[in-house]
Amino acid sequence: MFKKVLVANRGEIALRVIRACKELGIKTVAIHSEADALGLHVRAADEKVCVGPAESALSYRHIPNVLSAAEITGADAIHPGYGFLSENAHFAEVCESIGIKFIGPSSENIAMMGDKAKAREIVAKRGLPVTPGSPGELRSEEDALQAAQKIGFPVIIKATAGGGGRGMRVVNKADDLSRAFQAAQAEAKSTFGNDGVYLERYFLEPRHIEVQILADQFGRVVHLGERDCSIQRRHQKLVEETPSPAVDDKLRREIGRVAVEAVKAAHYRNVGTVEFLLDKDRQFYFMEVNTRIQVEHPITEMVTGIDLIKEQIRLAAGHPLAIRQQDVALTGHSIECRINAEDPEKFTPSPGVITKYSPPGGFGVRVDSAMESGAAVVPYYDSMIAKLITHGRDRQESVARMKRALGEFVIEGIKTTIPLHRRILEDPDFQKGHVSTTFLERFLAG
Amino acid sequence: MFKKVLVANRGEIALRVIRACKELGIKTVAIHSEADALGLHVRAADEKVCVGPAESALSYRHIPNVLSAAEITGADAIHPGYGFLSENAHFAEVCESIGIKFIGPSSENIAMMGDKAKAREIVAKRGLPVTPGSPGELRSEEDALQAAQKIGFPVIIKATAGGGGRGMRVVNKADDLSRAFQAAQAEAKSTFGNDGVYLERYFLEPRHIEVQILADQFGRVVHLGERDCSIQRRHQKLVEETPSPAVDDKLRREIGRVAVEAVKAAHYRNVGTVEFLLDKDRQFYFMEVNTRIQVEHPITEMVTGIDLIKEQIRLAAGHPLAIRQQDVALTGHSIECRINAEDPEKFTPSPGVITKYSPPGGFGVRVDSAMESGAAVVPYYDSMIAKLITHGRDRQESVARMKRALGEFVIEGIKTTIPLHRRILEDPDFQKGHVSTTFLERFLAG
Amino acid sequence: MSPRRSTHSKAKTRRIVLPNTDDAVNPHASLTGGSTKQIQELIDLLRRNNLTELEFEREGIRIRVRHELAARPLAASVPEPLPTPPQQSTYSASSAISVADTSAGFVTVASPIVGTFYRSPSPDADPYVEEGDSVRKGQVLCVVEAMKLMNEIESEVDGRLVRILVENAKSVEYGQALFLIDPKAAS
Amino acid sequence: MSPRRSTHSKAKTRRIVLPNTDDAVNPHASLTGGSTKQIQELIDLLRRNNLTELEFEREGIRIRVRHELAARPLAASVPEPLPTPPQQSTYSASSAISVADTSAGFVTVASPIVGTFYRSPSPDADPYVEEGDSVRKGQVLCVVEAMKLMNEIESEVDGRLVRILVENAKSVEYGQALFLIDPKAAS
Repeated sequence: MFKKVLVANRGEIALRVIRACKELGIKTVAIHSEADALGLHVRAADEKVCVGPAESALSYRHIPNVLSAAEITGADAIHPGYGFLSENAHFAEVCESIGIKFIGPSSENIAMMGDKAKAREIVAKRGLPVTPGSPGELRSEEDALQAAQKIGFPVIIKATAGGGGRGMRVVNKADDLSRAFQAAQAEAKSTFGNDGVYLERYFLEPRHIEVQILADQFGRVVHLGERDCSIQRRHQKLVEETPSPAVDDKLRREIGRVAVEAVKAAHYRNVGTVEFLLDKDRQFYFMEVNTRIQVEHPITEMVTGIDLIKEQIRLAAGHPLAIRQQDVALTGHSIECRINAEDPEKFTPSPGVITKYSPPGGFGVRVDSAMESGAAVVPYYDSMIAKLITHGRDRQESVARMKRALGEFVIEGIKTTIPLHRRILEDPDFQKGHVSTTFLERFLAG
Repeated sequence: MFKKVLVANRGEIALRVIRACKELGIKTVAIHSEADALGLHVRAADEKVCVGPAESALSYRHIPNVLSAAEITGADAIHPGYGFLSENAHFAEVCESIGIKFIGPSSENIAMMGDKAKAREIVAKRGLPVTPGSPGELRSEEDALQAAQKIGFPVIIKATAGGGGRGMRVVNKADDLSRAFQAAQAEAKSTFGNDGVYLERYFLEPRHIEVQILADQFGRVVHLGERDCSIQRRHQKLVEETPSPAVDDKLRREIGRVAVEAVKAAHYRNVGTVEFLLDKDRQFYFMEVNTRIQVEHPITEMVTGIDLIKEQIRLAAGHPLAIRQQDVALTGHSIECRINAEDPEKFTPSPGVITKYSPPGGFGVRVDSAMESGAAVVPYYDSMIAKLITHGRDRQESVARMKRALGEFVIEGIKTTIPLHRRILEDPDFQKGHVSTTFLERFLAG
Repeated sequence: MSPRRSTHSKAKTRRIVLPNTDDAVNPHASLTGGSTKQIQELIDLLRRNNLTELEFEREGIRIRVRHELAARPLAASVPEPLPTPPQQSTYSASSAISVADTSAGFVTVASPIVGTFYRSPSPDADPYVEEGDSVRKGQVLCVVEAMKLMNEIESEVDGRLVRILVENAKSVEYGQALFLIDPKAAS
Repeated sequence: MSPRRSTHSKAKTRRIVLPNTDDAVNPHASLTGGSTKQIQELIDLLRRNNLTELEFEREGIRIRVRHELAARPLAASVPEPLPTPPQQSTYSASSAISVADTSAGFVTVASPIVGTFYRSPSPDADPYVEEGDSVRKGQVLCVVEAMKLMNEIESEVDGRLVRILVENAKSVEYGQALFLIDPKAAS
């Protein structure tokens, strides 16, 4: 097992990793930018290194400084969290080359899955269901038109290096294709430095269903059930739950089997998430594999009892997977609300000092956050400041518990999305579990 | 189901009950003394009534004021929490007589189990194992001597109305009996207003094992496994865990069966706890039944997923027990540390204002507390200010998690037992699970 | 008792913390070497400038001025301690808790029990007292019904009934103010 | 590296060291008398600068000024969070971050990268500089090794090297102060 892990991240996920390391008896090194010198993750770690100014490109994403921090502290592994360097194949490769373990998949895994068009190809070749779309990256507008006409409009153009809704365009008819193609390429280029795009059939009101997988280096793969992340605003998830109200045992086995086959096809290892689109006819289609720990991993932990960060560390250390598929029992139901430092109506960021922070407690309530009274929400990074997670014996109980916990959560000094979450939880469609990726748009309009 | 529940308690247990009511959609009324007007439990409730000055005899334990508060707010049930009126048969009886549901067992149940000697008799008559002792209340010193000589020294004299170590005396030889008998009687009289005492064999280094039971009014009883509460200081529990390191599946089934039979023999209903003594030879003996929800109930909730307060409310509302014994699965391991506002070495109370309160969070961590930054720990009541509970896949994980969580817990402005808990968790005997009720005494001496 | 007072670290220097609220500081308290007038000036300074803290030390010539961000306008979210706890609360089922209201010199008659407040012995009867009436010590002012029992609440002073604070048939908490009596107006 | 920083202020504060106390308030004037006018001046100073705290001590010549982040009448604008922001930080692998230390008039040379600090180009070689040496702008002061690369750190000013703040072969963080240079002593 590792002796000392450097956590190349900040905020709640850095604290999450440090907590797991402490429980495993592993020493930790926090890195931080100058803006985060007083962060809770910095104080929680055994050692800390300032790696640059506030701008993440010069600190958290600055590979030489991050690796130097690992070198001077003698860390033998780096946990990248999510975001920042977590899906950077080059970073993973450099770590491998200098003998520091990257806690995640291999750089080849990351590179392969990072090319979304390529990943679809591999999965489709295995005979698994993939959203109808272009066979690979589109080379030209003509290519795009041909593919779109073959699968039928509407279609969606996506960046091959994409994520977070950037470089995406929905196209309803052939006339609009050319402009959308160029716009998507330009956005992909400016966001990811890579103008590769591909296209897929665009589904109306689909659900976003993802399956958590664990894979060891000996080829064993298990899945830990699905997460329903349909409640999104501009492709940013806001509320996640497991099990999905739309997935029954039979569908779960089926979609789980496909997820496991997909990662086996890619010789993938460590933790990962296979994303699917579930249409109204309960057909599901592979979309992509996320090669990092997900923000919403806690809800899977709540229903399985499995600490995903610890598993991730054990797998990276070369341990064989101790969990067998038949040992995975999903107990009860769990929801997560992402609390962002944003205006709950206009979604404008709301940085500032938290004058009072009082998290909810009691049975079935979990809070993952690096905030506290007096902490500053700095404007340089992601606006998510806390994840509120509840667990109950069934969906009704975990929803009731979430409402209760949202009512208790006090964050003063800045605006947060807590009021929005309270409203979502009161929504009749949400309560019935009738949601799709278009839910929030309609909800906010109505 | 009830429409409105008055919570006749304060602090964390009042908040615990209010949380459960909220999740069930039941309105709540908080009562409070003048010292608690700003308590979190008061703010969490829908309504509040001041019932008297700081002294609990004139407020929380003042039956007319508590019942008047229920009357003027139109509450249809009262939850007594633990302590205060929770084991007061007279109070339960008055509630019954005026048509307000007492959320707990019947007044007859409380009266019967409140007489510890009587309870032992009933259980012994059913052929269940009871600590060797006097057949009932001791009428005289001669009685006591006879009984002691029959079962052999050392013996322990206990108050029939007892609890919390009051009115107890250990006697090693016949010469000391007379004085101890009188002292125990006097202490029982002054503490409980009842000088009845009985005696039992005194075991060296026993474990305190208790079994949580649920019983409906249709005669169905289930048990939810045991709790090991051996780590006590002067009969006050400090650390509890489940499952007990000393109980295997076979013993659990056996002790669970005895617990169920014991409460069946007493026609007991609602939640209750059957306390046993487990000696070094793994023989167990019935001690008493606690007719209230216990402080340490959360660890049972963590391993069963069953919300005991909700079950208690449902049972009091007359619902049949929905849980069958075969549905009760114990998952993982859970520990609770009681955080008291006390000097961690001298155990002197440490009331005052909490200048900073920052509870731990993350996976497998639960905090039940009504404290917050700026809250006052008033000197009139129990010194327990928070219960820190962890859950893990196994004992090793929940212990590691507890250590991690204790390390995160920040309470400034007063002294707490957190440093003591940290030391206990580092103890090699504790880590091996080798503890008895004498553990803490030796630990503190060593 | 003030369960939620804003707290300050224990500095070695003597601090004069002047909260910016109306019930601030007894201006007659003697201060180390300073005169009341001077402290009043400091208070005024604090008030005028809407500060939350002003520290001043003489020997070491130390001044500290604070303006807290969250200086919430008067007790909106940070409640004041207790509504003046009864200073000499003698509990009894039939005698009221009387508290000297120092601000106006009135005596407050508070309910010693939880129950329902009635101004007259029965629905048809006249009220025991009206505002403006002279009252004598021991005179019944109202009843508070609790557990089906009518508890008569008596005045503990002679004086004039200035104000009836609770409406007829409303429920009252322990310690809730029922009447204001002006003892100076005793006839 | 110090494991576990124990200090933590409740809010991120921006400290301003006032360059000349005389510009602010002359403490010697009449504070002994407790004149409120002096204090009002301090308050005005606090206001004008939108600070939240201003502390002044005479014996130790100490001035403490606090500006808390959320102190916002200017809440709309984005807060400035950096504790000690390099005022002219031009990031580059081989040029130092220089910060004017106004308290003493020295320039601080800080590490622009994370790595290991070496005073000489190789173990056998002489140190680049010693305390007391005159240095010129562009002169190499040390190397910081990172990723097996030696990064030469140059002085950005002419002056005299007053103090070497890090021991040879110790690791340094981004922004860590390495040298103090007195630019006034430029030869």
